[in-house]
Amino acid sequence: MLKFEEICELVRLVGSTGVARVEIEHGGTRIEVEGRPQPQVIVSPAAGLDSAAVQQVVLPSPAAPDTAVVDDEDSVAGDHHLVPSPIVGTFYRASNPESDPFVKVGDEVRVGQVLCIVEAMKLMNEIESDVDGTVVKVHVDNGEPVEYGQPLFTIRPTR
Amino acid sequence: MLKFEEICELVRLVGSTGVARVEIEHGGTRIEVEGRPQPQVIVSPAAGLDSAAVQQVVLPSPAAPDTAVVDDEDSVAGDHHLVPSPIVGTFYRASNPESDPFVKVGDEVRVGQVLCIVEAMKLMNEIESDVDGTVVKVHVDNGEPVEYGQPLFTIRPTR
Amino acid sequence: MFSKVLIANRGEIAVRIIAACKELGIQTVAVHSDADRDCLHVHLADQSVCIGSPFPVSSYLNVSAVIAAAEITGAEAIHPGYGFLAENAHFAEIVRDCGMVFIGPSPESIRTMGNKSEARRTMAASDVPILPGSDGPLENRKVALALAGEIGYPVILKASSGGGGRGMRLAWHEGELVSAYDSAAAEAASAFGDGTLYLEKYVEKPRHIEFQILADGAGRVVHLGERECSVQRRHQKLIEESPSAALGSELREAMGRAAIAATKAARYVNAGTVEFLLAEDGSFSFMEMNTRIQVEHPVTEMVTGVDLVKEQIRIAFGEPMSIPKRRKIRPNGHAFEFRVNAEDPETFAPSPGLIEELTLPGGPGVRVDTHIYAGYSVPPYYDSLLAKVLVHGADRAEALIRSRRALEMFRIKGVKTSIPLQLRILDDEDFLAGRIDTHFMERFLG
Amino acid sequence: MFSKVLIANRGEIAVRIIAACKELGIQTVAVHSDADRDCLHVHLADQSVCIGSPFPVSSYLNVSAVIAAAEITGAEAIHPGYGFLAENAHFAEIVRDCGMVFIGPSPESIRTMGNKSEARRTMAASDVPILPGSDGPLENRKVALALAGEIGYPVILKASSGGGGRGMRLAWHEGELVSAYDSAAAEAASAFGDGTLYLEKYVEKPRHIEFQILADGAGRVVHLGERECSVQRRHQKLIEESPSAALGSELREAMGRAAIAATKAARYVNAGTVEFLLAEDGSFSFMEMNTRIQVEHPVTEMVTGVDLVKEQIRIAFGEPMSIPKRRKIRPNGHAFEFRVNAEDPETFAPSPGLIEELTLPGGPGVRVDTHIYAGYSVPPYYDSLLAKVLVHGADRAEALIRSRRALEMFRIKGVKTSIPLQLRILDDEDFLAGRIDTHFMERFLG
Repeated sequence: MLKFEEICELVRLVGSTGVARVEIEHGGTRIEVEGRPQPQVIVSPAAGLDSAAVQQVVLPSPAAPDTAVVDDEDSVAGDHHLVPSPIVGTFYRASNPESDPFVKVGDEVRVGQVLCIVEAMKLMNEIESDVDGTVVKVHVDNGEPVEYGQPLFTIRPTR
Repeated sequence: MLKFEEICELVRLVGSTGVARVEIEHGGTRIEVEGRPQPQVIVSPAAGLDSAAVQQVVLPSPAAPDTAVVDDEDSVAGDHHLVPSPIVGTFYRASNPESDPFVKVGDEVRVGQVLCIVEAMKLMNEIESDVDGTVVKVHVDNGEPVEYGQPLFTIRPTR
Repeated sequence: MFSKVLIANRGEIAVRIIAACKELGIQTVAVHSDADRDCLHVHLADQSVCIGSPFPVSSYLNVSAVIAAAEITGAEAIHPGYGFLAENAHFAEIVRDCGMVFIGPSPESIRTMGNKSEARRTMAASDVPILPGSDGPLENRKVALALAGEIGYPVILKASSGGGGRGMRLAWHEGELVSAYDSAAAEAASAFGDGTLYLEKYVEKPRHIEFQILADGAGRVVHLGERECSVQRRHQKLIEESPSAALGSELREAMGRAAIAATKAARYVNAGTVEFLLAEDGSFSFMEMNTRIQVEHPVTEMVTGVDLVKEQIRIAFGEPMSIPKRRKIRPNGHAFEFRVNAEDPETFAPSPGLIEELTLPGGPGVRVDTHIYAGYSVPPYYDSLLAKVLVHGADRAEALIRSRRALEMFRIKGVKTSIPLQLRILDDEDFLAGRIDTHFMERFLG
Repeated sequence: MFSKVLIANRGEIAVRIIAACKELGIQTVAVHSDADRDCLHVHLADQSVCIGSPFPVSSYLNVSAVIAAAEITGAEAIHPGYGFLAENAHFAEIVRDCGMVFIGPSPESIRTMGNKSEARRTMAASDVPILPGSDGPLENRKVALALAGEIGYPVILKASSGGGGRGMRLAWHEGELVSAYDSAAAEAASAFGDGTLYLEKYVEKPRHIEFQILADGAGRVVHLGERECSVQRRHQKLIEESPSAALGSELREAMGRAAIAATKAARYVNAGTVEFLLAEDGSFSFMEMNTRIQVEHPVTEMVTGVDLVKEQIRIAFGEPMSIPKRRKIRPNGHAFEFRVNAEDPETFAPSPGLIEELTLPGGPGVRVDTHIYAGYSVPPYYDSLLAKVLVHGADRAEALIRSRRALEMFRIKGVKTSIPLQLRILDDEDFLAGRIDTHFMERFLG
């Protein structure tokens, strides 16, 4: 029967070709690999569209590492709001080591309230909330470096 | 039983041709590959699209050249039989320039009957029919070079 | 040696710098915009930091984001590549002020050479031949007219802080100069925030010849021969080669001496390029100095065997250049560079998009520097350079033949490229004979 | 020059030969099996002919199909590459009989050098040093025992028509030789259809050093220096380099003279390789001559600048080699070749499959010869060579550092490759110091 690597290869193949299902039965062994329903894709190309562009939509390529997929479950839940870092720097939860954090999980925050500081080039940049709501998660530890766009807080907005 | 590479090729073929289902059963082995209905793609022109997001959906795998798609309509019709050239060489319809062709369109042929000659290295190789039937097409002109596997004749087999 | 270097760039030059760092045992930090997460330099570097949105001003031109990225990753030095922040003296200064090393010349050298009229004055004071013209910025139109009358028409007005043709005007007689002056000043003011102009004698059919120089902290300055860059369209180079068909050994030596003198006059340390205009009569004059590594640097690497980016890093670290003192650098064979741009070869319209298929040429004498791969999407935000095809041959004839076959073996689907245009240039009799000047492309396309 | 050449091969060498033909202005015909329709050589050639089913015996080894393909396309010459029909004297003869040119030596030279014991005899008669051993095929076991007693143990039995280790037996004393003789003869008979054996003194820690030679129809024979090929596993070379760390200029000259003598003794014309065993004491002896272009030929191209495949074609056409008569060929710098195979780096199991992603290294001193691309499926029918990574540096130290970064920048997904193994070898102290012999890999893997 198939070797493990071959089964893996099969799984990859099904994942990448958009095939719906593969079933192999041989000498008492049965292997079934089922693809995932294709999402309906809406693509808005910036420029003139041609048939090649339509074709592009069909297959996820093995070449496309899915780094753009948001890997944090909080961000996909509809009623959660993510505060990303607008700059590169070092994340601080308080204005100085002796102070309390600006906010902690469970705190109510209002638009414009300072959530944290991101230091870059010795400048302390205060990051403010852009919604009213409750802090449900702090994504970064105090003193850690953050990238542009990196999630800092998850806030559940007030309805 | 098919070899693993052959199964993979099958999966790719199903994925790339849009065929709905292939099932092979032979000596206790069963292989089933199911394609999927082509996704509906809605494309609407608008600017400002996040390019990373497009990338996920995009990509026709450069990996799937569709050479395996049969490009000759005669060969797909169920009741037509294709006689390919078993060797590389030059195609001759008659045994010498003065003679009549071995066969012409409309002729009835029987298994083992000589259809043509393919000359390679000064050797005249007689190509025989492997079915009983009627010649419906001659694919190559007299004196033309032919490749291995190139279609020579289409024969409609006798029922 | 540095233990970690941040590369403040993207594309093929970021990949090229990573290669040099790897050979020197240096850890690398890539920075990238939101649009460049899948760029090869991000995959190849040891660390990466997203520094901003796709627009260059928010990411690759964002000084504080780049500095912050270096700080949070503990990089000791920053290599700016070319373009973006490479010739920004202010950035070089901040890097230094933050206790890091800028891999390039000093902010002072960048500033001196960045101001074209100041550069002219510095060169004149060091006996580097310059075109007849103004000693510094022109005070007004009247001064310009008097000077033009003295040196004779045609003359050309250029922006003191300029580049890329903006603020530039050609005048064949006094009437044209009168009308050109104000519009040039206005264009310069709006493009560079500096409306001052300088004036030079106009050379009619010049070649663009540049000399690669290396200068280290120990005061040693060498040149590594010339690059012929006359094949350009709207000041964008398309094909470069070394050596130039126009230079005999005497002229090469004279120009090389001038390049070294120019470098010394600017108290320049690191790799740099001195550009000259070479007139039909064999006279040459200083045009400007590029204070960075250039796109076409591999042409020189192909004929000298010197790894220029490694030399840049060594020199920035304070080491002497690695070229043996007694070694006379002589070009070995002949090299061409073809810039493969994502653009329509007829209309020159940019052609971003998905690279669906790609095979690169290999075989003897061929080097390809690139960041693209099958499955990569060329974003519309940045310049259109996809790859540089470098070709080396025993002589110009072999290099030309090899160039053709290398470009023919470069297979790409999904975007249009400049390759068909370059293949047509390789059929041009004047190009094949080396009869080129900076107007070659106008004639060729005309 | 020929106007059209058929390439009777596939993979990277077919692509390499197409490059050479393009540079010589020759039209190319690719042949391919049913499984290779999407191979790069098919895309790059001017014409292509499908010659049979995926199994080599029906396609690439199918003499009449190859000849017929040449006939129907009007090719004037056939380049066999390496492997397949490259050292088949019968094929070379048929090509000649059909009025075409075989790009390689004469059938007679192939035959002489293909029969290993006859080659030994030819060399001995021309004062090329050979190992003590039999003058030709051994008549029987008794003769073998007598001879071994004379020259001293250890001795090695080899198949007259052999290669690749089959029919080969090592004997450390008389008892072993007695038992080895019959099994070696049987293995040789079944593998090569020729059960005759010859016997040689066994060298314990030899290096495999080979000399590249070129010989033209005008009687000129030159050598282009050596390649060190000791890093091999089961007679499969993994890494080659030039120059060898073991050769001083005196030894190089002596071995080069012997290689030229061997070539002349075989009345050999075209490119070829003379293989020597180099013992620890610096003595060397002729092992065999490869009558074809070799996989590792680019190593020599990197250090000499000579395009060996173009020379092959020129010589086959009847032109003299293009190397200037007075030019002394001296290696410039140092080069390595890494054979990137589709195989598990631990178990060496073949790893065919779809190449999902691919980026190749560029930058200074790196050349990649390959036929693969993202989207290509490596078929299971042929050898596992995916690509050759060639690296050049000013000296061995730079070439070693550059090798590491080139292999690190070679990114491939979908198949396993030998790169992780080669990166580990680049960490080995003995390898780094050049202390290698043909048992290196056994020790390394042991």
